[in-house]
Amino acid sequence: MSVVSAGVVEHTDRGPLGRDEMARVLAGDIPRGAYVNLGIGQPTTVGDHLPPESGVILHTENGMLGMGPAATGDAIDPDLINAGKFPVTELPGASYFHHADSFAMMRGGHLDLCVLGAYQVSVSGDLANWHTGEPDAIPAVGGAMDLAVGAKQVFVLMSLFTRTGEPKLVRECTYPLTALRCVDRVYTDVATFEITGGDQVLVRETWGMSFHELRSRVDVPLTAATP
Amino acid sequence: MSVVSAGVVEHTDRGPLGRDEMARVLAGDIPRGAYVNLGIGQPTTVGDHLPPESGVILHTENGMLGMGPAATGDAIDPDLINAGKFPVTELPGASYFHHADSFAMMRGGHLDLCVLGAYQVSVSGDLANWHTGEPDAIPAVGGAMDLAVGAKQVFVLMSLFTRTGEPKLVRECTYPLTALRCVDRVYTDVATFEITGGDQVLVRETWGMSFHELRSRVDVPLTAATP
Amino acid sequence: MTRLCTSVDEAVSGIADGSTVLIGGFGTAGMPFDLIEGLIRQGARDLTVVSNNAGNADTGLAALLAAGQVRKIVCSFPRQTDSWVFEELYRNGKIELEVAPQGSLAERLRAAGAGIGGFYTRTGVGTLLAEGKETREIDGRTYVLELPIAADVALISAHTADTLGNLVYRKTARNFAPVMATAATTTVVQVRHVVEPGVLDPEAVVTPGIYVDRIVRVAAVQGRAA
Amino acid sequence: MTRLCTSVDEAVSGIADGSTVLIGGFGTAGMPFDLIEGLIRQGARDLTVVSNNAGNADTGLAALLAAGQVRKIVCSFPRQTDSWVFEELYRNGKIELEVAPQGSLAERLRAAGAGIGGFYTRTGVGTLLAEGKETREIDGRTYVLELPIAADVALISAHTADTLGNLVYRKTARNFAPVMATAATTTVVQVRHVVEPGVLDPEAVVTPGIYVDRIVRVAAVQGRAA
Repeated sequence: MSVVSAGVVEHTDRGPLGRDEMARVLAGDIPRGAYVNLGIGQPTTVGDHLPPESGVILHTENGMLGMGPAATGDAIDPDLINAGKFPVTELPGASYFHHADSFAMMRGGHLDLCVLGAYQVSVSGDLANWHTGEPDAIPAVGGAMDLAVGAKQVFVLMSLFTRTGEPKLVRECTYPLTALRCVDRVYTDVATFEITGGDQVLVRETWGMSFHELRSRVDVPLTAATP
Repeated sequence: MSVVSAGVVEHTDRGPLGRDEMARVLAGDIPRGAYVNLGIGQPTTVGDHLPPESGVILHTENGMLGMGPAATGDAIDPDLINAGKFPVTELPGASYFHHADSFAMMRGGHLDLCVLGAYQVSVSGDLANWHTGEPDAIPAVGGAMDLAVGAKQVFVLMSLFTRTGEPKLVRECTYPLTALRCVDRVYTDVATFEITGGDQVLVRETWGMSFHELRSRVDVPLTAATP
Repeated sequence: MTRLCTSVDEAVSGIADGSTVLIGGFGTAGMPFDLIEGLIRQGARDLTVVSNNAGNADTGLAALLAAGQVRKIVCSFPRQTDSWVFEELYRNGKIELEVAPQGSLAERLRAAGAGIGGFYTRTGVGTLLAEGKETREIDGRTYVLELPIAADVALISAHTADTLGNLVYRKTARNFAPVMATAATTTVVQVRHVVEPGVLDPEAVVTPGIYVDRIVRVAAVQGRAA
Repeated sequence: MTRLCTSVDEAVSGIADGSTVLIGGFGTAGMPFDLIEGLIRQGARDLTVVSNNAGNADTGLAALLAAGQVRKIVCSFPRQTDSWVFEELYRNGKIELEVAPQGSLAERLRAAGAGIGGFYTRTGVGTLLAEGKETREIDGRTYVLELPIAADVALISAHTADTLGNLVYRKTARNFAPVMATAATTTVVQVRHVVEPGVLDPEAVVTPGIYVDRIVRVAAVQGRAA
């Protein structure tokens, strides 16, 4: 099923990953027992692929460690929500704290990992994920900038191409930046990338596309991961 | 018993105040319900003159509001001490917090009042109370600088003269400073002073000394309080 | 000293036109709905409001915006699907917006409460939100200088207060309230329960009474955070 | 991830010569006596110790100083009547001393834990302790710039931990421990009790487990804080 070519694991016998599969691939790379913040939107779905035995402890920036799955039915409590404002649950060993303490935790480099969505990621790991830059867009940053500079590792979860086919992995971000040189890995529907800080991006795995095809569709120097 | 001269209440028919009386006079000027920090040493004794009905709530910088009187006998708990490291008690409505929160409270201007000892106080309210300036003295500041800049009002409690008769109310401090322009009132054994920020110090009351005698013994321009 | 008020109107009395008002809550969790309704009745205008969001649906902060009492809002995330009141005012040029990273917002409030004149943070470096702000290299990293946000009034919500003003919160409804309580000249709190001193565990008090000026007890409303 | 150690020696293992070590406690309240004894056995030398005081009598921090393992101490109040061990070392030029205002010490530790590159405080302005430090006018007031104190190791004491590392303290023994826990690469905690996750009230956890690397349970000693 998998073809190894130039060091990249290529899954060319199948199509690109669906949203749920992308989340599962990323979840599989989260170390056991890590403290993790999942950004709002698609990154939140990564939590569905983290079983209790992973020991992963979820942080939500609105003041909680030990967040559990989404709340349903009678378990819905308006005082217990995640950063996306959806009702969630509390796991044994949870703790609550106020916003300054919560962001001190983020900004102080204590989270092992955060997962964020993105409009664009650059070769050097610059992230653009908060503002389309359109003149009439209402700017809204939330905790994205704090997470991007604060977490020990930043994983981006996004489709590799826009609806109009433009790659979102770029030489230089054209959207307004969230933070400089902060992204470590990019998980997309067609490939997983590692940002090394050099002038090349490492490709670890592809889905429904060969390394060579990927190279032709992305205007960024790509290197194959050494197997 | 009291003679009013030039606006100052003069108690010349008796001697200077004892240490306990000084503490009582100061305690009488603490507003009902105030949040107060009493410095280590003599200022701590002010607490003995604050009955429960005063509603005064004591702060200790090692992390507590609602500190009660000294603990004795079985009530002594090594986990419950004041800033001078003596065992104390807890009153109903007390709360505990860590050192950064405790000093944020002090430095953020939330305490109504602190009472500090002093080596010297200047006309403009400069305070020197942490360091004798002697070359072989071990410097030790504790929370004095934080209290002096942070509390809404700073009351100093001290004898007016050193053992060798030098006045401790001075034009300019010669001891190393704790903070600039921070003292509001000075309670001594022979007089109570108000620092107004001008080039004169106001005398409110004297004990065992007339206003005129006081003037002759202190090298600082003194004005009588208007009655 | 903390005063226990007998009505919401008493609790919000005296808020002046032109005040800076901190409003607790993250979305609707911890939003002080009753105090905001009181502020609408009280009528102070030309307000600068600091709150994480810019109102949801038509109640709470959104209703205050709709009442035309707010000149400017400082927040981190005004673009929620149900922030239509804000969006219309903003698009019509009827409200000023200052966006701040959520962590800088929280830390700037803490700084005001803690006597910090300013602090250096890495958040925002190299972005639009650091434009015009001073930057500085410390230990080989670039930081941006952020200044405190002090306010005239904080309107917050807590779960239980004792009569000395000590507060405890409930779950993620705690959010901004404890830092806002420290950053305002007058802190007004709506609570679900009021108890005598000594009932709350001194180890578990989150906001000590020194930060609380007025308390008012409000009834629980179904499906709405206290 | 938090590791529950089976001995004090395991808990303090690997501390390198030349490390900066934060030691909790205010006087003896909250002082991690067992961990300090472990550090003496472990033998790391040339340490920089950050602690509010410079040791009391002949045990705890004083014993570590007497063992000659400390090159420099950063503290606010080294001059207690029973700080004779420190005093003798200091007078003989065998230890360096940096005195910091207690609030600046606490805030500098918090800054290290919170990713703050530096902050402006009014404490110390115009005094010996601000000499050589940058000052700045903000809003008409003078402030001094203070920098974070980050450390390799924190040795602290708490009352109860759960196995995820969540901590609660007891009364004024809390003092510096929560901020120190945030400021060190490795935080080691001695506790009186260890419980399963879910036993501690999530609203009352003071130090979340994310800040705690190693826990070791120690026996209560009469007349000595945990």
